[in-house]
Amino acid sequence: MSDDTRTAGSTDLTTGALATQSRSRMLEVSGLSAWYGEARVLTDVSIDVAPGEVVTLVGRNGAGKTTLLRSVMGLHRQTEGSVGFDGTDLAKRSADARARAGIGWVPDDRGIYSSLTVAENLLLPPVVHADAWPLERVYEFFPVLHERRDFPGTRLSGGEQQMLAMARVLRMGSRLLLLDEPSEGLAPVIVSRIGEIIREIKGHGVAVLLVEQNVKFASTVADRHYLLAQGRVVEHLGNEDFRAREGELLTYLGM
Amino acid sequence: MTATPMLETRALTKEFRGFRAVSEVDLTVASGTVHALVGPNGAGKTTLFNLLTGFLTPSSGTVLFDGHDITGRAPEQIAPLGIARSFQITSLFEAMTLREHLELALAGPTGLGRQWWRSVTRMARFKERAMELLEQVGLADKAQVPASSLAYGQKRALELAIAMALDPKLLLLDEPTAGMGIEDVDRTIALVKQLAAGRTVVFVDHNMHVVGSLADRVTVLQSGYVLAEGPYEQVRTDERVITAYLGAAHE
Amino acid sequence: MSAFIQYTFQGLAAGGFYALSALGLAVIFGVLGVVNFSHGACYMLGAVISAVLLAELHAGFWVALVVVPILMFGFGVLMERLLVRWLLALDPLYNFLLTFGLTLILVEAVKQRYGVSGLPYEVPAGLGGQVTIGSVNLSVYAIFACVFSVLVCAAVGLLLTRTRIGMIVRAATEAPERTRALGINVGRWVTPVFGFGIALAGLAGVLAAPTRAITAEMGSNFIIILFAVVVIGGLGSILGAVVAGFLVGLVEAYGVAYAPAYAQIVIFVLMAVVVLVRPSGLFGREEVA
Amino acid sequence: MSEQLTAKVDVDLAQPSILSRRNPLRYVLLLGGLVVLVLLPYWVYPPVAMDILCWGLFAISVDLLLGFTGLLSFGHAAFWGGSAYCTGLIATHWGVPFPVAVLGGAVFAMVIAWPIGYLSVRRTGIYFAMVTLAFAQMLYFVANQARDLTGGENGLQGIPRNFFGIEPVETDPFYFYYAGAVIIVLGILLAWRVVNSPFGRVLTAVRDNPARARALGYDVERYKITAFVISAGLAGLAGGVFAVSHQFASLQELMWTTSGKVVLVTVLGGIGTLWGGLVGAGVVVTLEDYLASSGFEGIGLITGAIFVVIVLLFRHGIWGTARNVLRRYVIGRRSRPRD
Amino acid sequence: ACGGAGGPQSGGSTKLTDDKVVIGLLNDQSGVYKDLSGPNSAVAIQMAIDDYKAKYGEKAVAKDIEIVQADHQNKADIANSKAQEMYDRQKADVILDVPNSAAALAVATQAKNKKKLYINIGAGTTALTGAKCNKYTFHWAYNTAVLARGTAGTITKQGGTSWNIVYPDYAFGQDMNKSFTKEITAAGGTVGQSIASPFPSDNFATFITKAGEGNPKVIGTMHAGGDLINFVKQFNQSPLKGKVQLAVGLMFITDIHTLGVDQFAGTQFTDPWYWNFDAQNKKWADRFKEKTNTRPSFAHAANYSAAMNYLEAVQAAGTDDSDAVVAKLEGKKVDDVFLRNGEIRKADHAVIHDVYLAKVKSSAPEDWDYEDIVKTIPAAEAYGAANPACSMS
Ligand SMILES: Nc1ncnc2c1ncn2[C@@H]1O[C@H](COP(=O)(O)OP(=O)(O)OP(=O)(O)O)[C@@H](O)[C@H]1O
Ligand SMILES: Nc1ncnc2c1ncn2[C@@H]1O[C@H](COP(=O)(O)OP(=O)(O)OP(=O)(O)O)[C@@H](O)[C@H]1O
Ligand SMILES: [Mg+2]
Ligand SMILES: [Mg+2]
Repeated sequence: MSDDTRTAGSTDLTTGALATQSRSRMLEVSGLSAWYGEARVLTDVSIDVAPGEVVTLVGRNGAGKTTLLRSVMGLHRQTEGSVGFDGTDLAKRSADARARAGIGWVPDDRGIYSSLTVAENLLLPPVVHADAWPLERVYEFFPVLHERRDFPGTRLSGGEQQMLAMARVLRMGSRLLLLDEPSEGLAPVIVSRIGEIIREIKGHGVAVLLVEQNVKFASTVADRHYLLAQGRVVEHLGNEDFRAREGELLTYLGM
Repeated sequence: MTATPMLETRALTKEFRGFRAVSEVDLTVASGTVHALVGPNGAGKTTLFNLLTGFLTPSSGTVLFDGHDITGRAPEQIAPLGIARSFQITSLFEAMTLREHLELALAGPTGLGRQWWRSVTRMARFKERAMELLEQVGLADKAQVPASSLAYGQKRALELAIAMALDPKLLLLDEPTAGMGIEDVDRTIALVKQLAAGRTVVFVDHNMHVVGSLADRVTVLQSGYVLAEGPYEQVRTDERVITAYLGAAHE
Repeated sequence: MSAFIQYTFQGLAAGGFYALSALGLAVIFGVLGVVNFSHGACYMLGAVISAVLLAELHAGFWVALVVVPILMFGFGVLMERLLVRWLLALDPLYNFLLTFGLTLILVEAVKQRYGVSGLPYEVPAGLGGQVTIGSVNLSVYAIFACVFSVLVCAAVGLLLTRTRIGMIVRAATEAPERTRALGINVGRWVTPVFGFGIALAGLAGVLAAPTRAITAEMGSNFIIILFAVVVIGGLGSILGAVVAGFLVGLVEAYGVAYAPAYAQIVIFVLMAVVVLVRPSGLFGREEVA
Repeated sequence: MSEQLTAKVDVDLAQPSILSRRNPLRYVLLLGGLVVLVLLPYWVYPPVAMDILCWGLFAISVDLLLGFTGLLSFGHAAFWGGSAYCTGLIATHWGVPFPVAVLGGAVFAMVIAWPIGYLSVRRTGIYFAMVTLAFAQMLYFVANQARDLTGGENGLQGIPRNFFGIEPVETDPFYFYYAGAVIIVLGILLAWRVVNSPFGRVLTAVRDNPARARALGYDVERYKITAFVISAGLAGLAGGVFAVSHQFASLQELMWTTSGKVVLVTVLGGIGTLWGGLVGAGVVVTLEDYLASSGFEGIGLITGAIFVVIVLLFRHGIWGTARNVLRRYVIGRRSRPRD
Repeated sequence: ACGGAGGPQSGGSTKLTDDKVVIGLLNDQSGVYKDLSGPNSAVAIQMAIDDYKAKYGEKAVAKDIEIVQADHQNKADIANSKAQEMYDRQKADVILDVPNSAAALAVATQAKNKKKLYINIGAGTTALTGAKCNKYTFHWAYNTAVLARGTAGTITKQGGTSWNIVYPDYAFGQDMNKSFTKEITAAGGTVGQSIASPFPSDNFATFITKAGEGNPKVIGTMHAGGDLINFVKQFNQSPLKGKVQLAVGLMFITDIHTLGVDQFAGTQFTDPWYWNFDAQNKKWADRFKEKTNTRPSFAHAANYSAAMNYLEAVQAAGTDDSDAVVAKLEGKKVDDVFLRNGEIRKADHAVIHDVYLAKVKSSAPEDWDYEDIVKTIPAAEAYGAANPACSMS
C-alpha cells in the first residue's frame, strides 16, 4: 500500500463534509491500536457511528475488522486508544456491562451454544431496550427457528445458525449492533431479508457497524464506509462515492 | 457420457428425530464435471455432504462412488478412496502450524502416520508439496504459524489447501468462498478451476457469481428435496428457484 | 417373593439416597462442566459437621439439616471464588485434578482435627424404629431419607429447568467470553450455583450421619460409586442422576440378594454397558461427533 | 460434548520440543539427565531411586495418552498392577530372569489393554476417565477374588529377582537399580520415539480435532487404541520392575488411588512434556519417602496442596514451566520457534 | 545414624552392633490404624526402654537405645522401602508393629533377607506364622484364628447355636468366615448362611435383612473399621436389634469409642488385652495415660511387651546379634502386663497368651471403660497347635 493513496483518500474524503458534521455519536472510536502478543493488527483507528446510521467496515481478510469489533465489545483487551459509547468512555466497562448498556454483537463464527437449545439460545441474553423484538416477532420473521426451537443450537445448518445469531441481538434490542459478516453463508433470499431488517431497525434509531465482504450487499444498506487495510483506516466514503468507485475500490482492496 | 458417473445417490434420505433433512435425493455427478449444490439455508446441503463422506449414516438410500456402493462406511474408510471434503464451519488443528496441516493431509495415504517407530522428521518429505499448496492459496508466509492465529478468511483458504493436498478423485467443497473478500473469491474460483482438471468437484456456495463461473451443472435443494437441476443459466431463471432461493430482488 | 419385595424396597430406599448424593455432582457438572472430585469429601464434611454440631453445641439432626447446607454453601462459594473459577475456561480436566487435590486436603484436615476412628451420631428422635407394611420391613429413617431426597431432587430439578439459571450457567461454561458479550455477568451466576451443588453434597452428608460411619474417609469410595451413578444417568442430567440413583440402588440390592459376591462390581458392569450402548448415559445430552 | 472438551484443551500442551536438534542445550540436558540417572542411587536410597524411575515411566505412559492423545485414563493402575501380578507370577513359577518376567507382565498389560481400549476410546473427556476407572475397578475386584493366584490382600509375596545368577543384582538394591534402570530407560526411549514419530503427530491431530483427522483418512479409533495399548505396555514395564524391586505385588497396585497418584505425578511434571513424568515422580516419591519418616502426620495436606498449587499456578507442571522460562529467557523472544 | 563411625564408648559394651540398640517402629501414623496403634506406640516402646533401663541400671547391656519411626500409610511398598532403610541405613535391630497384612508380610521377607528381627503386632494374618513364617519374624498379639476360637467357640457353647455370618469379601473376611464356621460347628452349632459383602461398603440394609432370614440366634459380622461401624449402625436400626445377638469378628476398643457404647451394648468379641482387666493392667494404663492423655489399646500394650521382651533377650544374650537374640526369645515363657501365661512358641514364632471374650457395657463409667470380660480363654485353647504350614528352615 502506498502512502500517497492514503493521503489522497483522506484529503478527499475523510476530512470532508462527512467528518465535520456535528452528529450525536453513538459510537466513537479514536486512536485505537490493538495487538496480539507482539503483533500489531490495528493502528490508530478512528471511526464513529451515529444513531440510525449504518456504517460498514470493508477490508481484506486479516485486515483487522474482527479485531476492531472485539475491541469495541471489550473482548479484546490488548489495546490502546479510546472507545466511547453514547457519550461515555467504555474503558472501565466489562463486556457484559457494555452489552447491557446496549451494544449487541453477532460474532463471525456465529457463537451459537451447543449446550443450549435454539429457544434457549434466543432467550439467554437479557432484554436491554424497549425496542427489543418480542419472541413471537422473531419466530414470525425466522419461522425455521420456531420449527427447530428444541434442537441443540449447533444442530442448525450454517445459515440457520447465522439467522439465530442475528435474531438473538434483535431480541435484546441493542442500540448499537456490531455485525461481523452477517450475510455470510446465507441464501440470497435471506440476505435481502437481513437487509430489510437492518433498514427497519435503523429507522428506530439503532446504529449499526457492519463488517462485510459482500460489497453489493453493503452498498444496499449502508450510509458510510470505512476501508481498512493492514490495520489502518485508509478510506472513508459516503455511500454514493462508494458505489461510484466500487470497481476501483475492489481492486484497491484486493492488493 | 456413457461412463459410470463418479458419484450417484439413489433415494438418499436422512432423518433426525423424525425430521427429514435429506429426502429421497437422486443425484448424479458425471466424472470430470463441476457440480454445484445450492439451496436455501437448511435445505440439507451440508447434511448431504456428511452422508457422502460417512460423517452421517443415511436412514435409507444408497451412495455409489465410481460405481461402488459406499453407503454407511466410516469417514476414514471413504477418504482413502479418493473423496476429500472441506468443512463449512472451519475445522482445523488449532495448535498445529499450517505446514503441519498439509503434511498430515499428504501423509495420509502413504501410511506413514501409522509408523510409531520412525522419526517425525520423515514428515518433512512432504514439505515441498506443502509449501506449493500454501503458495497457491496465498498462505505461504504463514507456513510456520499455528492455525489458531489465522483470521477467518485465511482459515477458509487453508481448508481449501488441505482438500487439494488429498489429491482426490472427488472433491466436495462446502462453501469454499464464504467469508472471503471479493479478490480472494476470484482467486479461489481460478484455483478450483485449475483443480477441477481431471477431477470431479461438487461444491456448495451461496455466491451466485461463484456458482455461475464454476458449475457445469447445478442442483437446487429445498427442504431436503431436489427442486431443480440443470445448467446454471437454466436453473437461474427457474421460477421456483427464484422464489425459494434467489429472491425476487435478484435480477 | 416377599423377600424380593423387601429387597426392592430397600433398593429404592438406598436409591433415593444415591440420587440426592449424586444430584449435586450432576448440578455442578451440568451447569459448570466441572467434574467435582471433592464431592465425596464435601459429603463427608456435611456428616462431620453434623456430628460436631451435636457433640459441641448439642444441636441435633434437624438443626444440622438446615445449618449444614448453609455452611457448605458458603464453603462452596469460597471454593469457587478462590480456586475453581480460574480453571473454568480450560479443559474440565483441570478442575477435575484441582478438586482431586482438594479432596486430599479436606480428608487429611478432618483426620488431623477429628481423628481417624470416626465420630458418633444417632438416629434422631422420632425417626427411630421400623414400620412393617405387609411383608416388608423398613426402618422409619430409611423411608424418611428416601422421601426427603426425592423431594429435594424434584425441587432442584424444577429450579434449574423452570428458571433461567441453568441456562445461563451452561452458556457461561461453554463460552464464558461470548456469554459476557451477550450481557450476562457470568461470575454472578456461576458462584452461587457451585455453592448450591456443594450444599447438596453437605445435605447428603447430614442424611448419612445417622446410618453411616462418620470418618474422614467416608467419602473416598462413595465418590467412585457416585461417579458411576452420574455416568449411568448421563453426566449433567438432573433427571438422569435421580433415575440412575434408583437404578443403582435396586441393582445393588438385588445383587446383594442374589449374587452377593458380585454386588459391587455389578454397578461398574452396569456403567460400562450403559456407556457403550448409550454413550452419553441414559439421559445425557448427545455427544457431538 | 467432545467438541467442547477438546476445543478447550490447552493449546500449549504439546508444542514439539523447543530444543531443536541442532541446539547444543539439548545435548547438555541429555547429558545432565544421564548423569542424574547414574548418580541417583548415591543420593537417594536405592529402592527409592528405583521407585522414582518406575513411577516416572508410569507417568510417562499416562502422559502419552493425556498429553499427546487427549485421553485422561483414570484406570491406569490396571496395567501397572496387572503387570505387577503377572510379572510376579511368571518370576515365581518359572524362575526366569526378571527382565523376561517384566516383559511378560508388559505383554499381559497390553493384552488386557486391547479390549479395554477398544471399548473405552469411543468416549472422550471425562467419560473416558470414568470408563477406564470402571474397568480398573473390575480388575481390582478380580484380583481380590482370585486370592489363590494373587494372595488377596496379603499380596503376592516373595517374588524372586533372578538375574542370570549375578548375585549383587539379585540381592543388593544398589546394583539392582542399574539393571532395572536399563529396562525403564528403554521404555522411556520407546515413549519418546512414539511421541516424536509420524504416529505421534497424528495422535496430536486426533486430540485436537478428531473429525478433521477422520476426513483426512485417519482411523481415529484405531490410533487411539494403538496409543492406549502402547501406553499400557509402558505402564506394564514400569509396574513389572516395581514389583520385582519390592519383591511383591499388592492390591494397592490396582487401587484407584494408584491411578490418581500417577495422574498427580504426570500433572506435577507437566502434561504433554513427556520428560516431566520423571521430574514429577522424583518429587512425589522422595516427598512421600521423606514424609513417611518425618513424623509429620498430614501427608495428604502436602500432596493435596501441591496438586492444587500446580494446577492453579503452574499448569504446565514443573518441566513445562521450566521449559517456558527457558524458551523466554534462554532461547530468546522468538514467539514460536520451530525446527 | 548411618555413619557408624564412633569407637567403643566408655561403658565398653562393644557387643552391640553400632554400639546401640535401634528399635524401628513402622506403622500407620495417619490412616485408619492411627488411633489403634500409631504414634502412641512409640510412647509405649519408650516406656519399655525406661523400664528396662530402670531394671538393669548399670548392668544394662544396651545403654544407648534409640527409636526410629516411619509412617507406612498402609501402603506395602512404602513399608517395604522403609523397612529396608531402617535395617540398612538406620541400623534398626528390630522392627515392631506394621499393621496391614501385605505390608507385614513384605517386612517379614525383608527381615528374613537381612537377618534382622521383626515383631508383628497390628496385622492378623496367619500367614506370618504359617506358610510365610521365618526365623526372624514373631507374631505377638493376635491372629484371625484366635479371634474365631475365642468368639465363635465361646458363644456357641454358651447357647448361641444357630448363626448367620456376614463377611467382607476379601482374604481377611474369607478367612474369618472359614475359621468361625469351623469353630461353630466344632462347638456343636450350625451356620445357616454365610453372606459375602463387597468391600468396602456403606449400605448393609439388604445384607442385614438376609442375615435375619431363618431366625438365627446369632449374627456374626466379620467386618472391621468403618465397615463395622456402618454395619452396627444399620443393624441397630433394623428389626433384628434386640432379637438377635450380634457377635463381631474383629473389633477394637477404638471402634466402640467411635460409635459409643450404647450402639454396641451387649456385643461380644474377642479382645487380646483390655486395659481395665485387672490391677496390673490398670496400673500400666494409668502410666500410659499420664503420657498420652488417653487409654491404651491392646496394640500399645503389645508394643510395650514386645520391646521389653526384645530388650530382655538382648540382655540375656549379652549382644544384639540377631541369631543370639532369637535363640533367647524362642521358647521363652513370659508373664507380663500384656502376655498372661504367654509363651514365645519356638515352632512357628506365634506368641501365645490368654485372650478374653469381652462384652460391651451398656454404659461407660468413664471414657474408654467399655468392656466387661466375660471369659478368659486360656492360651492353649485360643491358639491351638502350632501351624504345620510353617517351616523355619
Ligand atoms: N488469536 C490471534 N493470535 C494472533 N494473531 C491473530 C489472532 N487472531 C487474529 N490474528 C491476526 O490478526 C490479524 C487481524 O485479524 P482479524 O480477525 O481482525 O481480521 P479480519 O479483518 O476480521 O479478517 P476476516 O475477514 O478474515 O475475518 C490477522 O492477520 C490475523 O492473522
Ligand atoms: N445433527 C443434526 N441433528 C438434527 N438436525 C440437524 C442435524 N444436522 C442438520 N440438521 C438439520 O437439517 C437441516 C439441513 O441442514 P444442513 O446443514 O444440511 O443445511 P444446509 O443446506 O447446509 O444449509 P446452509 O446453507 O445454511 O449451510 C437443517 O434444518 C438442520 O437444522
Ligand atoms: Mg473477521
Ligand atoms: Mg451447510
